[in-house]
Amino acid sequence: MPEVRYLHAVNRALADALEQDPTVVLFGEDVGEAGGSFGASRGLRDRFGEDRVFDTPISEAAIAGAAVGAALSGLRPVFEIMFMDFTTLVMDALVNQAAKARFMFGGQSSVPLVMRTPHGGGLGAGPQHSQCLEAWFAHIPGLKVVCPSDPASAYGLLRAAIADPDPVVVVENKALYALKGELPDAPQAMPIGRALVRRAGADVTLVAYGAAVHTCLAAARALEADGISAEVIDLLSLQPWDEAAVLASLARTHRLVVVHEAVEAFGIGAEIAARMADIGFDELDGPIARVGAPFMPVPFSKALEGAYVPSAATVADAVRRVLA
Amino acid sequence: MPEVRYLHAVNRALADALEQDPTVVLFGEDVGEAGGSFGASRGLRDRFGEDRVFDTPISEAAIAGAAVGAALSGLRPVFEIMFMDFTTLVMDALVNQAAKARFMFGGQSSVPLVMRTPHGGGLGAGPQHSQCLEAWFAHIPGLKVVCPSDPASAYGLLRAAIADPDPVVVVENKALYALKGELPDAPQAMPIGRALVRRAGADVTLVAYGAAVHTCLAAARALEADGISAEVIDLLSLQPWDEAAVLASLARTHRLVVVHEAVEAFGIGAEIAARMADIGFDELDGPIARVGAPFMPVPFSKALEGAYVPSAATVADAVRRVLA
Amino acid sequence: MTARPLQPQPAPLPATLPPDPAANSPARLIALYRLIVLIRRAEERLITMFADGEVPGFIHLSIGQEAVSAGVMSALGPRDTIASTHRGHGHAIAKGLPLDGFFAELLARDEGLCRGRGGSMHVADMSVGMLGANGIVGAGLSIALGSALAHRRLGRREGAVAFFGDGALAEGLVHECMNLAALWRLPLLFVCENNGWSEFLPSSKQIAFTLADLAGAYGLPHTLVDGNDVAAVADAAAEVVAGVRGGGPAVLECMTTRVRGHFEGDAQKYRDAADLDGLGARDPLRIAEAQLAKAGIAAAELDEVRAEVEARIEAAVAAARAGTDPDFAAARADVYSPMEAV
Amino acid sequence: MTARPLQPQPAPLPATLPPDPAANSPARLIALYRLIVLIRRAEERLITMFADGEVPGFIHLSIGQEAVSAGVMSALGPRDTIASTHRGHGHAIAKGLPLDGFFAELLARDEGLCRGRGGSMHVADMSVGMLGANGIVGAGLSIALGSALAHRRLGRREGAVAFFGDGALAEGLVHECMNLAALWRLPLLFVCENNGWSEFLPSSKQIAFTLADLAGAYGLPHTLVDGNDVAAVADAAAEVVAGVRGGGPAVLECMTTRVRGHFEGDAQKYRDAADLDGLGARDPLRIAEAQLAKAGIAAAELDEVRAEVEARIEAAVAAARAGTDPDFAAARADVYSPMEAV
Ligand SMILES: Cc1ncc(C[n+]2csc(CCOP(=O)(O)OP(=O)(O)O)c2C)c(N)n1
Ligand SMILES: Cc1ncc(C[n+]2csc(CCOP(=O)(O)OP(=O)(O)O)c2C)c(N)n1
Ligand SMILES: [Mg+2]
Ligand SMILES: [Mg+2]
Repeated sequence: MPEVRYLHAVNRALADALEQDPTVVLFGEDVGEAGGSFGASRGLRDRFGEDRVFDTPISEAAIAGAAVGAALSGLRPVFEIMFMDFTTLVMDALVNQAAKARFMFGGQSSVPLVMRTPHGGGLGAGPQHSQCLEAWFAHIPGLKVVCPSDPASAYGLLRAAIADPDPVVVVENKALYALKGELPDAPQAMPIGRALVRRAGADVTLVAYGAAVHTCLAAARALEADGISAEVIDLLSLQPWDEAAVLASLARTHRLVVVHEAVEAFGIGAEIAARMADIGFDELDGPIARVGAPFMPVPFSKALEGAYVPSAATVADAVRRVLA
Repeated sequence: MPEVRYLHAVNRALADALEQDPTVVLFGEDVGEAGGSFGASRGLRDRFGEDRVFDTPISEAAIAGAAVGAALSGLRPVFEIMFMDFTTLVMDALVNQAAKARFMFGGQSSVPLVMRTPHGGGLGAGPQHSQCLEAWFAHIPGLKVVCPSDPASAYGLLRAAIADPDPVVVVENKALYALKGELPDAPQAMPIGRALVRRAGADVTLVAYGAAVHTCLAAARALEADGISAEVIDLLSLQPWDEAAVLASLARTHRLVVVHEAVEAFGIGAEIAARMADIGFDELDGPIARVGAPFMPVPFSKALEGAYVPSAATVADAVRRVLA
Repeated sequence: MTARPLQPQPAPLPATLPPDPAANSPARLIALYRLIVLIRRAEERLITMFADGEVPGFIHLSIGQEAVSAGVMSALGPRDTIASTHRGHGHAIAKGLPLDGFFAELLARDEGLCRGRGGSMHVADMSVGMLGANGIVGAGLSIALGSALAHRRLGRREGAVAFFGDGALAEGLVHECMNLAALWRLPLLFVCENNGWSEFLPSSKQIAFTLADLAGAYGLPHTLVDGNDVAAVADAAAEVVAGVRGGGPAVLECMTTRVRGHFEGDAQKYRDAADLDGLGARDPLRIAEAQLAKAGIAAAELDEVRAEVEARIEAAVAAARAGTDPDFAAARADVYSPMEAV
Repeated sequence: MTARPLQPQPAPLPATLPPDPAANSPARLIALYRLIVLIRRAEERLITMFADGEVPGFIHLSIGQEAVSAGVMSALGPRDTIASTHRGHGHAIAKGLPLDGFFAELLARDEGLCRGRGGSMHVADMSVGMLGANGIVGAGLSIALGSALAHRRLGRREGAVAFFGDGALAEGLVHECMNLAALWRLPLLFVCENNGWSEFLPSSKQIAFTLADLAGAYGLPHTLVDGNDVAAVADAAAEVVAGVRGGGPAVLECMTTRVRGHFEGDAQKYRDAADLDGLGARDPLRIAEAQLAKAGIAAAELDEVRAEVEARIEAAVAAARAGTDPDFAAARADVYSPMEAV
């Protein structure tokens, strides 16, 4: 299987969706002519034309609101919000309109839109260009949220998101854009809501998503040297998330650590941990640990940011603590 | 002590703050002449003048952004967002500006602003006028979040919020506005971050905030008939929240149920439960249950809404389950 | 993976108004009159039912503003789309959604257009291109913008209409949407119902510009019309809608009157008596009746219209009352579309 | 409970420019020239340091736009407040914040104005009324609006200035803030730096209106000035700022040129050679130098200015380089103010 970069897989998914479904349109700031600020839509305007792939002014609220209206009127809009930090400007369209339309109109219509947006730190981009805000969206009934961790899932989940009849937020960790991985020649959509065991293990379950999956894999390798066998579960979907897969793993390992780059407090991990402290309680042989960013804005300085983003060492420490 | 309504306590807190601190200003849609959509600022424009208490156009983003600039320039702005559902429009000002300014400017300046906003259902107000979105704000480093449950805390926490040097979101459950309770003649601010034991009990700890505190008290009374003694903790502050108080109670009862009106999934309760599944694990004799709204928008019909908002019966059932 | 475009279906029923190219013909005038009477009487029915505690939640009535809904919608077909506001009963009825489903929704019945989940502020009917009332001031503008974009991209000749109030003019979305509509030359009509009020405050205390000037800045043609004269609104709408379909966005500002409170139950103590008293002369029904009389329509014919309207409303109310409560499990299961194989 | 108003302190240093009522005196021209040279050389220094990997993160340079910063700030005092943008180095330096702290911040040092936590996009100095660069396009407008409100309410005679680009004109906040400023007659100056670009696209592809027309809709006086002619900007600013302090908000649009890429590292392949080549003639330094020559200022005097600037910059760079990494625990502890008894 050929190796491609994460960003290329995103690009390919967009291209394939545009190719196969004439109602798909792609828009956002510098998405057309420039091919996207990170290059996700490179070449697509030239290939599919300005009617299907186009630039917008800096009007995030209207972009997202227009996606809702377009989705209600026969298109499948895919729009990009350049940094997840800027989703602060689209909350009304996403939360009060897109998420609720199907329910509050009595099931008359779905809202098949996709918002793609990159999150995450590590690039020295500072407090307003690095946040991981996916927990906001996961809290909203009517939205789906996915967060791919490698090229194959970047492709598969984006295709699934675009095909999905309901609004889906696709969160991509920008530090992963250059990551290489296999992508089949004829890649397929991946089901939303299903997790993958990225590494089997017997002593502890590490649950993560996005870039933190790689942190967990590194931690698992380090722990192996200590004779600790860690299972790594990649959630891939955050809303809905694969409760059964996490529970099944917990039933094997009896220890749980949940890891993400987002701020720990009130983050995605809180729900995973809380749920397992309920339905998985009888399986637990130790406390549930969470590893996330500390409760502070993402700092600019590399020295600070390096200590800010959860590391394999922190994950390993947490594992040792819950096994103690 | 005289009995007053919750709404009156809010009004009194605003009046006292305006009286005692000349830098406090109050604004929002229909906050001035009309005295607020729910009446929270009734009489204040006449008493303190249009320079201190004033109306704004329907420009939520600018209102919140102006509060940030005003707070950075010597005022203590208190603004009202008429329904918490409309806070979708102020996220950038709150999250990217107010919350981060102190940190990202190296501690040069705090941002002493207060956003008051009512949440909650039960009034048939439908999917866009009933949401409880406090978990969003609690996830953001730099913000504080409080949610008073009765007139005394409505007064005390609002005074504390206005006096606080950092941005505070004050969430009021609109179904409580008519609730009566005692307020001393010379009421005081209540410390942010401290919970109160509203009812002592031995068998199970119920943690709640806002309107759900009353649901828990009702459930506790019902459980008493079954010989179950429930302790009810009123969080009052959600960010920071009183971890020590919850842990201390858990150490007495060894069972935990977390209750709120917000959607259960990824709600405030997830953090409480997750934290206790970690630091309180050794105290737990049973699973941690959460009771919150189901994963759906707030429905309009009373028949649906009645089943939507968590009830004392649901709480009691959850208690029986964790005690089983 | 199959593409499953969700296109509003053509309405099964004829549009509310007979196509009538002869402007201001008596038949057209009667049809318009029928529509404003229908809206008026439907809302008056709601007033009594609300007072009786039969209508839950908040309702915002458009009494005094009916001519805007009737007039604008007379220029639209069932596949043209509209995005409405919190004060959307008139838009909904004029766009031709079934009265039964409308009343059933307001009474929170399972038979309601939204199965009792949305109520007054969320009435919608995709089958007639009514993309929903909206509880968020201004939100409809961007929804209509997106709908216009879809019309254009899917090669449809239809247009989209965004309704909004004068108070909504303060929202940033107005600016973003007007710029985008102008930039992309979308088939989008902005209809401002200028009733002078934004909740409890005159909008003049909130808006420092005229819509004419603002529209002018984007190069959007702006038409000002007496929003209480249904024939005038219909004429203006016919003209601007034709232009919009041709590809040029436009603004139609309708000067109108809010007769009732901001919501039912609002006693309007903030409004002076003279203002309220003056509304009678501006009543869209009175204005239309005078025109009909002038056009030689017999009073008996209008009596017939009113009787017919009355009967329709009573039937709808009766049906709504006979409706059932929505089922919680069904609602709970309908947050997302049924899962399909990807 | 004690009131603890957080007022920007008066600057300990004199403002960057000597008060000089005699417009276009040689001394004033030299002072303005010194400032644009300072901004230019500081940013040129950053270019090389960035290329060497010494400056982390993203930096957006204002080379070609220095005259806007210098000219506008020449009309302000240290207690006037400004809200800046992602392209804010010029604003910051012209507002008079210490060069050492500036460079230290860009190098992510604990000695930086923001203790290395913010970087280029968040440079701020409350002590000189610089309320922060901003990573969110448009956000500064509402911050300046609020600051103007505070000036007014606290009885100060100062004004506030919001800087923003032509691309930012598409944000809804522009509309909300202009309406509010006009409505409340706030001492607020809107300064648009129109460099023709919004990232990688000409803003003409994004903006369907002129700022003159938009400002006109709100009744805000609009002044258009050559933003590359520092004396012209200074003159225009002096006039409009006086009006703003008197209580009337206003708009100053500065036509200017973005010479470098959107951010450092952007090769500007989307820009044609002629466009880039044409920039030389529009260089604010060249324009100022011609004016200085015409005013009879000897070349040697300008050499001196440049040498002085060079020395200041080298000192600041050296100090920044000698700085220390910020401490994580200190940063972590500084998310909230120290707790005080309530
Ligand atoms: C975003 C938002 N802000 C505030 C409100 C509360 N609100 C409902 S209607 C209204 C006034 C709207 O005035 P206008 O647009 O003129 O419409 P009218 O009520 O006059 O029909 C306000 C402030 C809301 N629903 N949504
Ligand atoms: C809300 C928001 N949207 C998008 C961006 C990304 N972005 C940064 S600068 C910029 C272009 C701004 O153009 P303009 O306002 O003209 O300023 P200039 O870069 O030309 O100085 C964009 C789109 C952002 N930082 N914030
Ligand atoms: Mg109005
Ligand atoms: Mg620009």
